[in-house]
Amino acid sequence: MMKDISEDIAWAKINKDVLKSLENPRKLYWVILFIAIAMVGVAVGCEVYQYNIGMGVANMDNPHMWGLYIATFIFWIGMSHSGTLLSAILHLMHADWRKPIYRFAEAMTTFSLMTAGLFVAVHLGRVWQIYYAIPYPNGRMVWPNFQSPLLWDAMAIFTYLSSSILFLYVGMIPDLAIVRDNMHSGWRKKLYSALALGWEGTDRQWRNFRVTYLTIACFLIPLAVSVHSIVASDFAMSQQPGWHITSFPPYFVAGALYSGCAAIITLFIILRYVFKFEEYMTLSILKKIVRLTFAIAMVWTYLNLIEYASVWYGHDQASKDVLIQKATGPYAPFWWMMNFCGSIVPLLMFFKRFQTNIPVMFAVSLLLNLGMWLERWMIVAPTFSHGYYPWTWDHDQWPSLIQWGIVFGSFGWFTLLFMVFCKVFPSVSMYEVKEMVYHRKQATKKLATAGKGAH
Amino acid sequence: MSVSNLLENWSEFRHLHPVDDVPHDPYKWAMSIDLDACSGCNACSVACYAENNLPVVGKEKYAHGQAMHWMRIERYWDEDGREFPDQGAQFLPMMCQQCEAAPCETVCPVGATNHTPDGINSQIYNRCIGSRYCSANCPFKVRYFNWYDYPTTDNVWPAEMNQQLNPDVTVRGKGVMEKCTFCIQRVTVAKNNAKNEGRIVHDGDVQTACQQACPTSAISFGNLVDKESKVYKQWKAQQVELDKDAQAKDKNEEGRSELRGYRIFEELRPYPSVMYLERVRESAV
Amino acid sequence: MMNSGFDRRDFLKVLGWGGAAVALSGCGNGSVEDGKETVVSYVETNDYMIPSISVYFNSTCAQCDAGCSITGRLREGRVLKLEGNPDSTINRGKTCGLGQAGVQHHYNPDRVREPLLRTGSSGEAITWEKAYALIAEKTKGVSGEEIAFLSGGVSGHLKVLLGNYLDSFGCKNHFAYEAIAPAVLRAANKKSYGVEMPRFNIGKAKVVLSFGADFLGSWVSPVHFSQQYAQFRKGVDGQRGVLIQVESKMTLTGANADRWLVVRPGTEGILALGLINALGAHGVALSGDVAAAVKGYDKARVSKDTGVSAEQIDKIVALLKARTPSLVLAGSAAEGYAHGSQNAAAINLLNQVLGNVGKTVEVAEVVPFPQMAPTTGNTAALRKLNDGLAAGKYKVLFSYAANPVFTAPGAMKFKDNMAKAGFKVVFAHYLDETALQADLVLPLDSALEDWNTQVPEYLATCAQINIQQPLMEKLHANTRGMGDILLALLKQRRAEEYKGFEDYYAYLRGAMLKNKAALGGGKLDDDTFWNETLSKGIVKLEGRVGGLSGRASAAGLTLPAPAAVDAQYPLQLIPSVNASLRDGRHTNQPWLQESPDPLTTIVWDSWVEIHPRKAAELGIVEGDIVEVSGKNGSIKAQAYLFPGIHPDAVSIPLGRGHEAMGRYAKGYGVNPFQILDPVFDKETGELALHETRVKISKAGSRVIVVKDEGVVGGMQMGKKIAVRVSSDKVKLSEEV
Amino acid sequence: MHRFLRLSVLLMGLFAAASTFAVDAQTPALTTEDDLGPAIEQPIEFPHVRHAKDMQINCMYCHTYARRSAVAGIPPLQKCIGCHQYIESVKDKPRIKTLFEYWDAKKAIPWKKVHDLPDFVRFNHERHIKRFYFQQNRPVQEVCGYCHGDVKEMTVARRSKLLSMGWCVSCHQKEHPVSAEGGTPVGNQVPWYSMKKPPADASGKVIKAKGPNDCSVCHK
Repeated sequence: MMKDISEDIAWAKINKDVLKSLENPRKLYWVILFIAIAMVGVAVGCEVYQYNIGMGVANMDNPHMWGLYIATFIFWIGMSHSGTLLSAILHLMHADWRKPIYRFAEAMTTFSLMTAGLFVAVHLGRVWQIYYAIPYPNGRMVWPNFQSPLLWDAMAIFTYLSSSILFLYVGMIPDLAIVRDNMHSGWRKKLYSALALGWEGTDRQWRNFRVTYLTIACFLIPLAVSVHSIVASDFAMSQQPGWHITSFPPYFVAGALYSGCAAIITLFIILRYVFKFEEYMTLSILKKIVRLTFAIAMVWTYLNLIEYASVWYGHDQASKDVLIQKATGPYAPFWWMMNFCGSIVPLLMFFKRFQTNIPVMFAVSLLLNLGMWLERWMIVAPTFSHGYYPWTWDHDQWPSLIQWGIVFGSFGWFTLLFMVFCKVFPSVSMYEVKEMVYHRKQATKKLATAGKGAH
Repeated sequence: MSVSNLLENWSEFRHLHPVDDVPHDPYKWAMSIDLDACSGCNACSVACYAENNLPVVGKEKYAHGQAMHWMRIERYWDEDGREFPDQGAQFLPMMCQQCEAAPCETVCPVGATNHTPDGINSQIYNRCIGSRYCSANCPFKVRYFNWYDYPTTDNVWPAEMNQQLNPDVTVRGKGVMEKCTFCIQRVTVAKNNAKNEGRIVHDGDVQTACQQACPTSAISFGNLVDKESKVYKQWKAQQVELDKDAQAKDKNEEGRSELRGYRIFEELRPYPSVMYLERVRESAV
Repeated sequence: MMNSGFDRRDFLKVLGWGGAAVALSGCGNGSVEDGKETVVSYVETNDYMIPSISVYFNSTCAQCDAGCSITGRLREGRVLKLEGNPDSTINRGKTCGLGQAGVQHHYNPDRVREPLLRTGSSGEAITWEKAYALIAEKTKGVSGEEIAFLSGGVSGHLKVLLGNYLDSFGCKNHFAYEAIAPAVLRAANKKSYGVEMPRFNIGKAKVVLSFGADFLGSWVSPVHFSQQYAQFRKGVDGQRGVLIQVESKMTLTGANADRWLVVRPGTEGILALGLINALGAHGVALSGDVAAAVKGYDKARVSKDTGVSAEQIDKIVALLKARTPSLVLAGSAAEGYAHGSQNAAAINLLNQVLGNVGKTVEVAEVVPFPQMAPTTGNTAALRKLNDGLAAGKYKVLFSYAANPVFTAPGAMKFKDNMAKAGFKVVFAHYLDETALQADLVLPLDSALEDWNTQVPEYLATCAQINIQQPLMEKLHANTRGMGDILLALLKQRRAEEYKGFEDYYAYLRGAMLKNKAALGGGKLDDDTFWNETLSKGIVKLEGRVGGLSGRASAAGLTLPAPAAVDAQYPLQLIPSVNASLRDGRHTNQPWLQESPDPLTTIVWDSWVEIHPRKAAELGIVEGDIVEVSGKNGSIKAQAYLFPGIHPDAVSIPLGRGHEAMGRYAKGYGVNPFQILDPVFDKETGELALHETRVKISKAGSRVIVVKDEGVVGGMQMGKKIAVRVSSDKVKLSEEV
Repeated sequence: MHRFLRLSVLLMGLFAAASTFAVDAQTPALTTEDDLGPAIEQPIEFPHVRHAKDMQINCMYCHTYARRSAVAGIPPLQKCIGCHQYIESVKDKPRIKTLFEYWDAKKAIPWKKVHDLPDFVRFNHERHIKRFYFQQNRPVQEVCGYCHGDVKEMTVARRSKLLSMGWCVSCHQKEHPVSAEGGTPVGNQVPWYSMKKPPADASGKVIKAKGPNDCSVCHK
C-alpha cells in the first residue's frame, strides 16, 4: 500500500520545505500569476464598461434577465464547499490524509466565496445602491425584504465568508508563528509577528487552539450546507418551470462538493508541481481525493437523475417542456456536454490506474469543473428562454463578450488571490503534517512492535 | 426602525395572500379587457409610451429583446394547421397583471416592488437595485429592465423631445426594473382630489392611459370594491372572483359555460387583477 | 376641465419662459439638493396656470385627415400628451396610436427651423423677409398657368386662403395629392349613391362584408369606425355583428374578422357579382339590369376565379339573407387595380341589392360652407402635375404637406421632372425627400403650434368644423404657420384686401365671427362666442342634408377575368398600408417606428410577406433577404412568412425606406413606391396600387427579423392565454 | 476548558446584550431633527423676516399654489409688483430696484430652489395644507414650519429640516387625529393606509390614524 506520507521526514525539513514555498517557487508560478493578472485586467475593463453603459452590454434581455453572472456565481459558491469538506468534515472524521492539503482547500473556500460575492455586485443593475439590501437601522426607515431568498443568500454568504476566513486564519496561527520565527527582520517579520498573535506553543495555547478550531469547524459545517441550500432556494422558491424543484437544495450541495473536489484535484496538481510539494502532496493522497470525488460524482449523478425523473413523471407540463427544451433546444449541446462531463467523465476515476495518473486526473478535474459550470448555466438560462409565457420565448440571448470576459476574468481573480496566498502563507499546514508524520511514525512503530511480538 | 418595530409591522410591510386576508377597502384597482372588442391596433401601447416616459430603444436593442413596451399587443394564430387564418388572428394586450399574490413581490431583496393597500403592485424605481429577480419570477414576463441609460448616454429624448416627458413619472435611469403601474400617477391625483373633497374616487374619475386611448373601449379600469363601478359589474357578471384560483366558468363542463371572463395563469395562483373576456367568433360562417 | 374665459394669445404670452427645466435625472442616488436648480416662476400669470396642475386645451389632430378632436394635456406650458376629446362625434374621446404620436411630430428634433435657400448643393439659412421677397420676385410676371401648387388634402380657411392666393394669379393648378386615398371609391360612390362619402353605419349593421376596407386600421376614419365596430360587436338586438373580410392580404380589419376570405388579387368585384347572383338564386329580387349583369357569375365560375369555395359563398349568402341590415364596404384592396372602379361599382351594387342603402349606408350631413369643404387628395392629380412638370410647363412649384419624391412611383421619374420647374418652394416640417429638391424650404409650425380650421371628409353623426389651435408656445422662433405664410403671400398680391388682418389668427377670428349666426353663436357676443368655440375645439353645425340618389346602376359593369399568370413576374405585389406609418409622412416619429406592426409584430424595418406555402416552394425562410423585382426596379428586404396572404401575392408595407427626413426615418427599410408599375384605373386615372407584378428571389444573406413575437410565433403552446369562444356559446346581451 | 467556557459565556452575554439593544433601539426622533442646509445666494436677497414676521403676511398670500397644487410655487413677479408699486418708502432700496428691473424687462426672476426634493419624490403641498391648516385649524406658520422651519426668522430661506425619507416617514408613522373636528373623514369610510385598521375609541369611531405609508404615495 502506498503511504500517504513518508514517516521519516524530519520536522526541520518540513519547515524548510514549506517555508521554501514562501521564497522561491518555480518559474511557472510567475507565469501563472502574470496570466491571472492579465485575466483580472480583462474583467475589470469589462466591468468598468458595463458599469458605465449599463447591463445591456452583457447582452441580456427581457426575459433573459440572468446570464452567466448568476451561473458563475453559483459555480464559485459551489467551489467553496470543498475547503469546508476537507478541513471541517474530514477533520471531525479524523481522516488524516487531509492534513497536507486542507490549508489550500480552505484558502480556495475563502477566495471562491470572495469571487462569488463579486458576481453579486457585477450582476446588479445598480451596484452603487447595494447597501439597500443590507439590513441595518438607516435614515430611510425601511428594511430590506426578508422574504426574498436573495437576501437570505447575501446573509448566508457573508456569514459563511467571515466564518471561513476566521477558520482559515485560526488554523494558520501555529504555522504563522513558525514563519515568524524563521523570518529575519524586516516588514515581513513584523507582519507575521502580528498575525501570529504571540503564539508560543504552550500547552495552554495548544489546548485553547484545539477547542477553538473544533468549535469553528462544527459551526462551519451546517453553514456550508445551508449556504448552498439557500442558493438553491433562489431557484426552488421561485415559481418558474425548471426551477421550482424540491430536490434542489441537496442537489446543489452535492454539486457544490463535487465541483469543489474537482477543483482541489486541479490545484493539488498545480501546487504540487509549482511549489515542489511532491513529498507532502503524495499520490496516495491524490488517490484518496479522487475516490472521494468519484463517490460524490455518483451522488450528484443520482440526484441529477432524480431531478429529471421527478420532472418527467410529475404533471407539471411547463417544467417538462423546459427539460425537453434543454435536451433538444438551442442549449442542447451544452446540456449534453454537462451530462457527459458530470456523469460520464468521472467514470475514469473508477479505474485504479487513472487514479494516480497526474495528466489524466488533471484533465478529468478540469472537465468535471467545466461540466459543473455548465450545469449551473443550464439551470439558469433555459428557464428564461422557455418560461411560462410562450410569447417571450427565446430572444437572442447569447452572452456578449463582456459577459464572457467577466466570467473569464473571475478565474484569473481567483487564481491571483490563491497564488498570492500560497506565496505569502504556508499553503501546507506544517504543524498538521508534523502531527501526521508523528502519527505515522507511531503507527509504524506499533506495527513494527506488533510484528515483532508476532514473531 | 428597530427589530421589534420590524416584527410588529411585518404584516403591514407585506401584503398577504388574498384568501382570508383583510378585505380591500376602500380601493382595489382592477381591469377587464374585452378581447372581442380589442382590434389589436396598438393605440394603447403608444399611449403608454406617451404617458409613462417609456424610452424608444431603437432597432438594434429591440432585436436583442430589450424593448420597453409596458403594454405589448400579442397576436396569436390558430394552431390547427389550417392554411389560411380564415378566422382572423387573436390579439391580446398584455401588461403587468397586478397580481394579488405577486410572485415578483416576495423575491425582491429590497422590497422595491410591493403591494399597495389599493391592490396595485407598485414599483419604486429609486429603491430598485437591479437584481432582476422579480422579472425572473414573473410568469407573464411583463417586467422591463433598463439595460441602458436611456435618458443620458443613450439620448433617447434628444433636443426638444425631453419636453414631452411627463413630470409625474420618474424617468428611469440604467439598472432599474419597470413595468405597468396602472398609471399610478393618475390614480394618485384622483385619490388626492377625492380626499380633498371628502369622498372616495368615483368610477370614471380616473382612467389609465391605455383605457383612455382605446378606440374600441375594450379596456375598463376601476375600483373593484365600488359596487357601482363598471369593472365590478363586469367581474360580477362573469363570476370571476379575485381570490379564487378556479372560477365558476372552469367548473362547468367544457364548452357549456356562457361566461367568457378568465384570468391568465390562474392555476399558478398569482390572483391577477386583470380579467380578460374571451374573443368571440361567429359559428355561422 | 376646460377654461373658457381667457384670451388665447395672452395665454401664450404668459408662458414666456418656454419649456425650460425638464428634470431628466430620475433615478440617481438622490438626496436633497439645495440651490442647484432654478425654480420655474412666471412674470405674469393667470388663475388657471398653476404649477403641477395640468391644463387641457382642445384642438384637432393633424396626423391624418380623419379630423379627430383632441385634448392636449399641458403642464407648465409644455404639451405632454394628446387625448381624445369626448365631445367629438368622430372620435368620442378616443385616439389611435398615430394620433398619440402627434406630440413627437411637434417635439421632433429633426424639424426644419429656419427658411433655407439652396445655394449650389447646400442650403443657407435666410430670413423670412428675404424668403417672401424671393417668392414675390420669382412669381412676378409669371402667368397662372406657369404656377403649380401641390398639396395634400386641404379644407377650412386654409383652403380658402390657398384658393385666393392662386386666384390672384388666375392659377387653376392646385393639385391635391394623397398617395393613399380612397379616390376610386369616391368616384364609384358618387355614381352609386350620388355622394362621394356617404355615412357607413357599421354600428347598426348585423353583418359587415368588407372587400379590403381596413376600417380598423387606416381606412377613412379608423378611430370612428373602431368605436362603431365595438358597438357592432356588442350587437344590435342582442345579436352580435358578424364581420367578413374579403382580401388578398390580411389587414388589421381582416385579422378581426369572423371569417377572413382570401381571394385571388383583383377578383373582389367578381366575388361581389357572384354573391349577387347567388342571392338572386336564393330568392332575392334582382332588377333586370342587375340580373343581366350578374348572369355569367355563377358559383362555379366565381369560385374558380376568386378561389373562394362554393360552400363558403352559400354560407355568406345565407347569412346576408338572414341578418339584415348588413353593410358592404369597398376598400383599398378592391380599388387598387386597373379595373378598380368596376370592382367598387360591383361592390356598391351588392349593397344596393341587399337593401342597405338608406339603412346602413346613409347620407352624411355636409358643412354648409362649400368653400371650406375638403379638397380631397388623390393620385390622378399627381399624374397630371407630373405630366406638366415633364413638359416643363411650370416656372414656380409650391409643395405643401406632400412628399411626392418619396411617394410617387419610381417609374414616374417625379424627382427628375420636378427639377424642370423653375423655382421650387417647399413648405416643410422635415427636410424630406421633396424638400431636398427644393430651391426654397420654408419651415412650418407643427399642428400643436398653429391655428387652423378643418372640415373632415367623413363626418360622423353631425356636421362639424374642427378648430386647431396652438397648445403651447412655438418651439422654434423661425417657423411659421401655413396660414400665416399664405396670408403674407396674399398680402403681396392683394395688399388692400388683406391689410386688416395682422395675422392668420386675426383672419380666422374675423372669418368665424362673420358667420357667427350660421355657426350657432347668434345670441352671444363676439368674445364669448370665440372663447367658447376655442374652448370646445369643435363647432357643431346644422348640416345640410342631401339625399342618396338611390340607385347604383349595373350598366357598363364589366369585370375582366383574372389575369393569366405572367411567367416572368408571377406574383402580385400588394403594398400594404400600416395604420401608423401610412404613406411615410410619420416615419420620423419614433413611437411609431417602435410600435410593432399588429400582424407581423415587426418594428423598425420593412419586410416582404410571403405565404408559407409559396416560401416553401421558393426555399425561403424567415429572415432571408429577398429581392423583389418588377418591371420598374427592384428592392431587397427581409422575408416574413405570413399565413394571411394569397400564395400568389407578396406584400411590402409602405411608409419606410426614407433616404432623408430625419434620424428615426432615414435608412430604415425599403420604399415599395419606387417599384410600382405606373398602371392607372381606367375610369378615374388613379394609380392602381396593387397592379404591380413581381418576381422574388433569394439575395443570399439572412437576418434576424426584429419583431416582438418570440420564436414560436403566434402559438400559445397549449397554454390558456388568448382564448376564443364560438358565438353560440355566449350570451352577450347579458353582459355589462 | 473552564476558561474557554467562561469566555464563551461572556461572548454570548455580550451578543445577547447587543441584540437586545438592537431590538429596542429607537432611531433618533427625526421629525424634530434640525439639519441646516447651505446658505443659498438668490438673485434678490428676499427678506422673509420683513414679510412674514414684521408685516404678518400669510405664507399662502404669496405661495398661493400651496393649497391648490402639489407645489407651493414661487409667486409671479406680478404679485411682488402688485404691492410694491404702492410702497413708495422702499422704492429706492437696491433690492426693490432690482425687482423693478426684472419687471421692466419682463423677465422672470431666476430664483434658486431651496427645498429641492429628488425627482423621484412626489410631495403634495395641497394635501398637507388641507389636512393641517384647513381641517385642523393649526396656525399656518406652524404647518409650513413642520418642513420649512421658522421661515419668519430668516431673510433668504434656508433649509432647516432634514427632508430625508426617514424624516418624512417618522412623521407619517405618528398617530394623527382624524376625528370629525380635525380630521379627514372620507364619506363614511375612514382612510387607513396600512393593512391594520387604526384603533377606534369607545364609540367605535376612529380618532387617530397614521399618515399614508405606501411607497407609491411619495415615490413616482
